[in-house]
Amino acid sequence: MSEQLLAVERLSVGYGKKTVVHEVDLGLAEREILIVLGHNGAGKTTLMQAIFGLIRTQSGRVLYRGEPITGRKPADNVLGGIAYVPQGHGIFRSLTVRANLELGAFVVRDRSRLEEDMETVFEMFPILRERATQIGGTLSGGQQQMLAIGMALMHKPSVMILDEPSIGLAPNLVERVMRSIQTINREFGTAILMVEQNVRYGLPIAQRAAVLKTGRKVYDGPPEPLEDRVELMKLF
Amino acid sequence: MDLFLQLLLNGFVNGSHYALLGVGFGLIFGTTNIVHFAYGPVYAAGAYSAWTAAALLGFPLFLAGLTGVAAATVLGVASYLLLYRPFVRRDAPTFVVLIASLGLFILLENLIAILFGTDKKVVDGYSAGIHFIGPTFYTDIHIYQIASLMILGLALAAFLRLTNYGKAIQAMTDNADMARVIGIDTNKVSILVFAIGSAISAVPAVLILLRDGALPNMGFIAVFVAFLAVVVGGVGSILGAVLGGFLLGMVENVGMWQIPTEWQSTIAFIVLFFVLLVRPQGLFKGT
Amino acid sequence: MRRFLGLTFCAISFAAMAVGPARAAEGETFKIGALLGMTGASSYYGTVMSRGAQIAIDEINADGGIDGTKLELLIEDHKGGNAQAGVAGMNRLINIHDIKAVLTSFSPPTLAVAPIATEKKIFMINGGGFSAKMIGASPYLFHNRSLATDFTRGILLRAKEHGFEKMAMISVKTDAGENVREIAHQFWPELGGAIVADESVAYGAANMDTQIAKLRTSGADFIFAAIFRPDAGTFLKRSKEFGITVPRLGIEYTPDDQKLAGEAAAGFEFTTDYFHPTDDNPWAQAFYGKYKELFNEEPDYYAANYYEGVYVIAELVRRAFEAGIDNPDGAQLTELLWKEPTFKSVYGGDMVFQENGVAQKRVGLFEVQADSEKKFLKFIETTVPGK
Amino acid sequence: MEYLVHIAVMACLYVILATSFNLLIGFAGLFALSHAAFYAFGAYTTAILSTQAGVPFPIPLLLGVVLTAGVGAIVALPALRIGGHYLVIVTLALQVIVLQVLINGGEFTGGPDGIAGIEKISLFGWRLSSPHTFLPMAIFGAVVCTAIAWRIARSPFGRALKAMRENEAAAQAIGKNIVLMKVIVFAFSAGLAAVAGSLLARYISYVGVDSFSIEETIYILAMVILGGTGNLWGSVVGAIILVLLPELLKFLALPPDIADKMRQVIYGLILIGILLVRPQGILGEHSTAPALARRARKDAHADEEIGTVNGTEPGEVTVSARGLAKSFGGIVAVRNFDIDLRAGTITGLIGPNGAGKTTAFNMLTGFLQPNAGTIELRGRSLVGLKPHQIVREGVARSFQDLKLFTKMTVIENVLVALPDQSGDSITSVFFRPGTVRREEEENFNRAVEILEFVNLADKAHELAENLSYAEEKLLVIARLLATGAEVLLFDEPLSGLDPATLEEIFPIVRRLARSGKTICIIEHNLDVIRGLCDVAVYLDEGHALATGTPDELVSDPELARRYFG
Repeated sequence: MSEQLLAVERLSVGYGKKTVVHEVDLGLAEREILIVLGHNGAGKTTLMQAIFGLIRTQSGRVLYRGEPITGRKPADNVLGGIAYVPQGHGIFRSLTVRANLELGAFVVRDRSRLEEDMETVFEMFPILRERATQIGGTLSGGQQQMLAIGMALMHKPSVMILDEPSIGLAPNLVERVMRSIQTINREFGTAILMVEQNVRYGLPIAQRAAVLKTGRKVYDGPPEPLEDRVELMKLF
Repeated sequence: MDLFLQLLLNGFVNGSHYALLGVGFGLIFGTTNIVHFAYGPVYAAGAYSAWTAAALLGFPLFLAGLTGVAAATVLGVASYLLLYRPFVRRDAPTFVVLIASLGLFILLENLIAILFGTDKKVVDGYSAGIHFIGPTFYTDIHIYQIASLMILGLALAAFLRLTNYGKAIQAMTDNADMARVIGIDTNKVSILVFAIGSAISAVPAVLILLRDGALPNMGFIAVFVAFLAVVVGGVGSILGAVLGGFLLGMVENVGMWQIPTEWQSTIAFIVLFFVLLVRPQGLFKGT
Repeated sequence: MRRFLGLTFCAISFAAMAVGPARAAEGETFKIGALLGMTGASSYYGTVMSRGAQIAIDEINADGGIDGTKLELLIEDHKGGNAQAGVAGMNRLINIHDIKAVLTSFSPPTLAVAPIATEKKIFMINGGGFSAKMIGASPYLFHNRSLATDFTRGILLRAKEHGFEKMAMISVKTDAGENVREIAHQFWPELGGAIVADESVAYGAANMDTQIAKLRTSGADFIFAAIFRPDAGTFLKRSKEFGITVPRLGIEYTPDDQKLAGEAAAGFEFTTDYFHPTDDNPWAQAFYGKYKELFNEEPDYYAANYYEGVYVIAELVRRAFEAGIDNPDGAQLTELLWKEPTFKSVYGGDMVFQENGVAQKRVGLFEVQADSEKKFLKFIETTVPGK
Repeated sequence: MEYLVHIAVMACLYVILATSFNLLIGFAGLFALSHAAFYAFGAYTTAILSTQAGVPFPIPLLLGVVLTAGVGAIVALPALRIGGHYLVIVTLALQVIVLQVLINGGEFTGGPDGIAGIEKISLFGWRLSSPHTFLPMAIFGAVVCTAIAWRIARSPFGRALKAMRENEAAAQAIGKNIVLMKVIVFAFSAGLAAVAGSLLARYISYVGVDSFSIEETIYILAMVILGGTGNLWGSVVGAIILVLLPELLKFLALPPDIADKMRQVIYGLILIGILLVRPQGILGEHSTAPALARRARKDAHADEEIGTVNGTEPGEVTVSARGLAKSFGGIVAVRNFDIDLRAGTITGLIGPNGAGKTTAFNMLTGFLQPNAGTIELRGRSLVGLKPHQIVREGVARSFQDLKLFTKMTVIENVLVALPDQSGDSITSVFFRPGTVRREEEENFNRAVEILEFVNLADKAHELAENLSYAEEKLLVIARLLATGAEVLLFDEPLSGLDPATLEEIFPIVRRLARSGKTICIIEHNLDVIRGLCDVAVYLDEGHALATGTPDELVSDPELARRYFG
């Protein structure tokens, strides 16, 4: 593996006494797409939230560009170039699409590039341009997910963490979302750390896959072996 | 008919007053989800500081008004930092914060009474001009009350829409967790809304000082009306608070066209009672 | 339960210890209690009343007290009308301070403590409470202010004098306001008048515009305001602003109201206890001067009444000492009062306690001048209400 | 010292008010700030009846209690619809309205003047006119009212109240009728407050609106918070402290015209201080179980082995659903879904996210009403029944997010879930104490057995919130088991558990099946499905795609493909 952009070392996370994620190691290289699979309750979301600093870790550490960032405030992580797209349409439902995107760039002090950044998002998701003045909550599930990703794009992150971007989306939309994630990775060289259930569309775009099972990593390597669903089933 | 028109105007004027109170309270409540009962004494403190500046230090009225605004702002922010923040930090149950707020209410109201005495404070030498359209009368203060709502309302709306922090406030009101995700420091935003909300409250306070004079307990009714306006209009919506305030102002005045005035102080609560039974989320708020 | 009784008693006995030193001077001091509204919406009254009373106490003590016995004032807060608070305060005064004479105020707490006064033989004198319902509440309860009846009849007689017929009334929803309203509703028709509007406002009302708008369109000959501080001032100001031109008559006008209303009060006629310090009455002037000097405010007649109340009690105690009673109780003080019900009044001249317990003062009729100062017009004779 | 006696009397009245208020906010978690209004109702009823109709003690008191209880029940209605800040403001509004009605009530209520000259209580020709003579009456009242509140709080009904406070859905899921409970607790809380009011009227022989202002409600609230919500002794202590505090503060020497304002300031400071230092109040909440543990005799034994279902043939169909359909705003969640659940069988429900598994559960248990289709339990239709009714019929479910009663102990979580407790009926609580007591002891032993069954007995008196992940799951099973339902629907009961722990839990579930229970499990961890289920149903896009043994299903390439979208 090349020089790690984001690394997780023996990270344990939980709530109170309860440990949900047990000593997980994970590495994300520059420009890489890493997909994290696993059954519900395997601890995928908890792991992501801990990496991003939304919840406290119990032990282990998180490194970003070689620097320890364990437990750093989300605000600082965003400033540092890490974007987080939470599960289930992470948008502001009462605000317009445009307002949402502007908020996505909240930490960007230089407002001059705002318009062109928004332009890039609109190019990626033309539907958002059409709906620019519409209230976020009234968008369809797929559009909301695109908006959420668009918001993350607004501050030009070098790492984007996505938590089940495909959840609750119709198959064709899932494909659409996955392709855009791939594009983001290709065009901006953004490294992608993605939790995903939808293996069918998720796996193909990934360069590496990890599988969590009840809080432990049971697989980490190339995606290809997992293409055999029956084999994959065994890991679930 | 004359009466009706007059009541309509009164309703509009009082409505503006209530609306402004509601906007300040609603901004704080909607964003931080703190029921800030001490908003009342903070409002009173605004009036008393303005009086001190005008009557004791001899400031010109406008400067005195600004002094009131400044004082309320400081007090409001202080109440967040010193009282509410510790509770928010350990995310205490909402009702604990609510009682704490009541405690602060009692404390501040009596402090004001001790510092300034219990007699009515009036800014001498100020008398409002009187005007009339046909048979309908109104005074300068009335104009100020309406104007202040218009100006501050628009200013706030612009602030929320155009500035970065304004957007941050909207974001936090909508979804505090998501606000953190996109890198907003929710603590800073809370301080900000307490500052703005308290500052806004001082404006109607100063106008009431000029109109009716100031009394230590003037804050009680103020915070109550504000809370009502916000809940009736719909929490988290500035426009809702404004409309809620107007609705209350109207029923309190136009409603009295036929109903005996002894029910005036109750009718707003009756309205609230039924609004919440029928539409718990408030009248002017979707979903 | 036992547990909490235990708690109560140990806590109180601790309290009693704490108070010990304060009671050192017992024997040479005669304690006077006061039940006043010190906190809450009506704390203004409590403040001025306590000041008036304290000045009287200090004066008397300065002249060596009553035959050497000093006076001490002990204030209890009834929170401006809360009955429990009143009863609690009364019990404290009686039990902890062994008090025999109390200055009381507000009708609700006075009505609530009256039974205690009767049973414990406590002399009570009220200079603020206004409701005629207090008459006869206790044989030991006296009033050194004329009650609602007198003022109301007085001002309505004046209205009759003007030849008014149609009355528009506005009253505040308090015991006093309601009381005046009832009397007016009964008395004005008796005088052959009609009531064309009857509005009411909450105490310390945030918004009086509605009522005033209705008054203005009522087409009345005059407006009768059964409103007290601080609302009286608001009423005068707003009614002027709203272009009310018909005469305004009322029953209270304190410096507080004067401050707010300013010129808007001009032409307002009202009846009240005739406390008029600038009158050729040295005693009143002395009191006025002291009060002004101490608090840099004009004393209103509430201050004056409680100042006077202390002097009434002091006089009765003096009589008791003469009669050889060292520690007189309420019954004895009452007895001594009835022996000679005439007392010197700070209002000038004498005041006489009627058999209903009210010191029938001359009800003064005043008019507010353009400079917002009140001007005495004349005294109004009102027939004394029966028990 | 009559003054001390007077304070004692007032303390008694406030003990009544605080404990009754605590029932409402502490136990039922209903934050309704209109207690002083109930207080006023009691006082005015007595005042009016005795002065205007000369009705002798104790009739006005009793009438007042009944009337006020009725009013309380009505106030409960908004509480059924709204909660949190909204309930606070609505009930504050209600309080204001009540006071205004009293002020505007003219002669009837005495208006702002209030009502004076209320006849003192006379018992056997003995007139309770002085504090001394009244104190015994006040103590008696306080003891009786506290006892009533105490009885409710410690009864199974009180336990159910706490459960409702912790989580309404879960309370329904164990068969509690929360609507009825809210109405009852409001009625009692109000009725008890009315007793205090009535006593006050008799004691002071005067009532006026100023005695029942919002400040009064806040004062009582402060007592409850200070003493500790959910703990009646706390309210007793809180009441005494806050009655004494102002009196003690009176001994501070302060300038007369600001003294009382200073005291108010100090009062405010103390209130804030307490909340900062000890938000849970002086006395924390405590469990009713240990007392039971002491009482419960081992020989009072529950008759049968845990989980045994009588008169079931293994394999016979218990629950059978046909053609179930549910859609939310056009989006179809479940369509034409058929399923048969069999006694003694563990059925697994698998399928990709959003396949409609949980929706199916919600329909089977009445949390959602199907748009179409039938659900039968042994031929009896379950469609249209409320969740708590369906539990009593014999179908119980657990929740993905557990919904444990976290502020209650482990054994309380189980106790509260036990079926048809006569102690759930408030009438039995008071009129059949013997039965309730006996049942409680049996139930306690039963609960202990159930906890032993799931290997949780050693944690019986732990708060549920302190359990480990695995223990929480076990408690979910125990609670579900306690409902006595023969059909148990588990929604992801074992998610997030490591293989070792799973191996410990599997046998428990299997034993349940053996003893005749019908079990259905939604699970994403396929180890669980493989290791536990006899049959698996594959759900996709809202209907059953295939049925078979777990191994058949998970090794079917087509299904595997679909599973991963």
